[in-house]
Amino acid sequence: MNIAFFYALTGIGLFTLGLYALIKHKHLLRKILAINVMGSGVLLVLVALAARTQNTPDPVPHAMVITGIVVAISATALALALMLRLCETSGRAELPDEPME
Amino acid sequence: MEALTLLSWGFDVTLGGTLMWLAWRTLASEDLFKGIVLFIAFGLLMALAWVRLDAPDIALAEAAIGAGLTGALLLAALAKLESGSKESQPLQESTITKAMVNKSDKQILFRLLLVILLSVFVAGLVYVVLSLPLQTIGLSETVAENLDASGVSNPVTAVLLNFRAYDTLLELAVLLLALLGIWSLRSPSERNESASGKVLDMLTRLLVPLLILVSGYLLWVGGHAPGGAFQAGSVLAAAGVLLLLTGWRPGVRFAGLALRFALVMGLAVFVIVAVVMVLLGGRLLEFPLSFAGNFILLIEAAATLSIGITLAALFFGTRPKPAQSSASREESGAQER
Amino acid sequence: MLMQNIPWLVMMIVLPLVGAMFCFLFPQRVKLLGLITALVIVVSVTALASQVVEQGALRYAVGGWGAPLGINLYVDGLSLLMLLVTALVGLAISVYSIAYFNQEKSQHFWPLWMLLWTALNALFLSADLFNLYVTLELLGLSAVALVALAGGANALGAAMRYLFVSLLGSLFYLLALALLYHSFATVDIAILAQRIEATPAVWAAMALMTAGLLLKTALFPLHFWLPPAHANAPAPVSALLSALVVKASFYILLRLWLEVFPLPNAALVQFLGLLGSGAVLWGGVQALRQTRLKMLIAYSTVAQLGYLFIAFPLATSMAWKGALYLLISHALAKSSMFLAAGNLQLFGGHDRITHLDRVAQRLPLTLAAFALAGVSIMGLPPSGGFVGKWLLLDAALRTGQWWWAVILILGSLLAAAYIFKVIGHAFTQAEVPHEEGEVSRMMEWVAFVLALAAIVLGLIASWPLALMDIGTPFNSGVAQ
Amino acid sequence: MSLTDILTILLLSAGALFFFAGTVGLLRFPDVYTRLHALTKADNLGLGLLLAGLALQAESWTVVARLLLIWLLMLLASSSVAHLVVRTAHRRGIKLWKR
Repeated sequence: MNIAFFYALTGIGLFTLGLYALIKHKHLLRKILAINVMGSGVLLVLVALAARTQNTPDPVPHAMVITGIVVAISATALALALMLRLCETSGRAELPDEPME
Repeated sequence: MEALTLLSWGFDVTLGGTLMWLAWRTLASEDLFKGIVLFIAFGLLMALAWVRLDAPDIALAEAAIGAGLTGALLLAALAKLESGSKESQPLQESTITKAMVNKSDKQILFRLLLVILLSVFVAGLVYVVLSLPLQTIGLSETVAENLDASGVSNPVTAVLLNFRAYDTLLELAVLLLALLGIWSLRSPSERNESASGKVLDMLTRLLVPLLILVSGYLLWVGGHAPGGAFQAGSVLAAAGVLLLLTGWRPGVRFAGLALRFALVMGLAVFVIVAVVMVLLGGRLLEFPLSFAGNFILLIEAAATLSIGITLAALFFGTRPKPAQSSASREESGAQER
Repeated sequence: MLMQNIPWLVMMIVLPLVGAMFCFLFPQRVKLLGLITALVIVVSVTALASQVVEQGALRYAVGGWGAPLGINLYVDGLSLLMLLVTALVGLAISVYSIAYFNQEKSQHFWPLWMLLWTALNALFLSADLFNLYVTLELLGLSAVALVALAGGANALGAAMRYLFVSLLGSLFYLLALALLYHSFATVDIAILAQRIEATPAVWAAMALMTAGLLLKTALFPLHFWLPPAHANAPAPVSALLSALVVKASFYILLRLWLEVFPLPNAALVQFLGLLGSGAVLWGGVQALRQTRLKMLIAYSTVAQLGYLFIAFPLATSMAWKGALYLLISHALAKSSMFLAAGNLQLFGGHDRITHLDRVAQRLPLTLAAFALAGVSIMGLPPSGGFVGKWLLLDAALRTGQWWWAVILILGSLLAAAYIFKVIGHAFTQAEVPHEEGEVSRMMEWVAFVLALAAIVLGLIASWPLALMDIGTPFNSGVAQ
Repeated sequence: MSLTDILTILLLSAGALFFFAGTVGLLRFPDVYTRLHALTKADNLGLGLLLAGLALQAESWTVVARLLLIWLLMLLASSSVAHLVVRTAHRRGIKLWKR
């Protein structure tokens, strides 16, 4: 149970926390925060387990995570712009209530 | 040294615990502004966690992009949200949740079920992660063997810009795509900043040249130490955000094709270099051994500029208003449907 | 000669990317640039097809590094057919969009559409799990931006929900990828297929990845986001989403289940078949209840996706080919249907089914296209849909799982019901009280040609079926 | 444990003490103005001590120069940010705390 596994478990904890908040909250900005926390959690799992190699940690997950961070901010920026536009047109910062199933 | 491992364990446990606690507070805080500020703190602590996991490149990227720029985007969005809702109707988000204080028992049941489901999910994941082998070699040896053929000595930059350069190419497309998506949502409108005081102007005048210098340094150092295009680009974006906050706007000439060209340049240089390699008989994105370092630096330089401008444009939110002269030409071309 | 030594694999990705950049740089001439790019892509797909038919499956190491370190591109019969259908539908949608969008909307539509095309081509060619993650993100974000292009409150709401679903699916996919990478130190599909064994990490990764991809493919219980997104998007975008975007995540799931996760697991496979049949029945019933034409077609997509998952419990190579055939003919027929619906909505100003008869008489070609596409969706004999369903039926009876055959037939009946509900309005006479929006002949002909292609697909069945065998993607699958 | 190590430990702990004082100030003081006062004062000084302690361990003079640059930047940034926060608070009409 060395440092790699500890941070991997923290990552799983963050992922689940974010998932719970994503489902629970109705306000869009909170959902976007939840998605970001989940993203950080997954990336933490990816890099934490890379620390199990002996001397230098495995650089491939590090490159993947940098790509992941840039993808995360692109998605967040688009989500925020979409949310603002939705607020202007529908006046509410929440998803329109569930359409007829 | 028993004391040292105890100390380092203490540090890890507090850092991990604080990360979880901060994330929970961020997501559960009743006031949105507090949530966002806590989220920025969470981003900075994540950067600390990356340093602890021997990943300085990611720590740089996380601090600059994850905490800094994402925080700026969130705060700007919150400001627009509140100013928007004040005019239409005072949508006080917190009052709505208080009004639902007597939640129906269906909702409590739903929450309980969700918690149980998630705890089973966590238990499964924890068991799975702990079942992974304690020691692995991963790809670090294969990367080390091919490192000198990659033209750079920093393994992460080697993976990012040579071994898996194709991923980075697509990722630059994702960044450009986000900006295109945002620009398609809204017609260009003049965003008027509140009058920035002399102190902010002075701070910007001092910091922006320094930020540009640091960005160039990060770009150059990326070859042999933690740094690289994305970290340098995000520092450049910070300078852009600061400038935008003081009410600076790109000049008339620069708002049209020149801006679009600067945004696309990172991706364009990447594709041109890749295709030139194919025409010279090699494979896509295969750099010749002797020039690999120079090609990577060329691509990184163009990418840094494009990433910096794209991230600043993401913060700005809409297309800059093209000057009247060019706008009338564009509008005249449009045949209204 | 020249045609052969150009790596058409690479051109498939570079061309749409360069097209997107040009469309973004020169908004005044965006329609011309977009059309040129579409044509050039179709030419390069045919060149790639001839190359693959001649040399068999191709593996291409990007950057020259080879599998564990670098990224491999791989094209075999399965991905070639997906590329061909993407090119065909893409060309039709490009031609349709020239007449559909005004100049201001076109400046946004074309760069996004070209980036989406890049994502599709890159996804069908990639043989690397993390590369698939990046293409999935590129695909999801561009699809969301295109849905939001319609601008109305419900379009933006649908786009927002679609974005959250897409991001959630990608995060599950990434978590599964982390588990797989840290178990076998590679993300390349071919190497993973050799090293895979049934450790708990692999089971968890399989479950997570399947869940993430099912969310993005909108299979029955997770389909809630698809109807509003596909119905409220502009017509060419909804055609795009139903025909191609939803199929891309199904393609990844198929690729993974055939090569990476071939562990014999009857329970999970039966469960997928169950979900598929649920989708077929629920989608059909919901489509019948819809009052808006585009919602009806969107629920029809939910139903048709169910058929594809019925191939999992059958799992013979004939069943897989039937599912792929169904997928291709659905892509052609459904895109034609959405384009026809777009014409009707543009002409009549609304898409309420009850008032369709006023519009139907004025646009005979569009309604003919809708009817022809309906023939393929129902699976009547001459169409490609029939060939796909026939192969599935044959596999179901041959493996003795007759209950899937019952589901297939029930689904076809439901499909017939909701198609005739719409076509019925062509025969009732009604005057035209409102002034008509003008619908250009080109738009009607594009819808008609696509529907015709879906029918012709049924007549030339031998050629695509032969194409599917290149690189034998199917018999290494979960064949019991 | 050479002299520089002892000095470093002393400086680091002093720095930590100032950070602690700043945090206590943040929690204890009644309004935004006094809190900012506590934070900018204590944290800047704390950081200065911290960096001095680290400078002793630095291998080359360029590292010391970089540490100094970090401190100057921190001073510049925290003071102007404090000014901006106070200006906005004042504009929003938050009154000064009176006993």
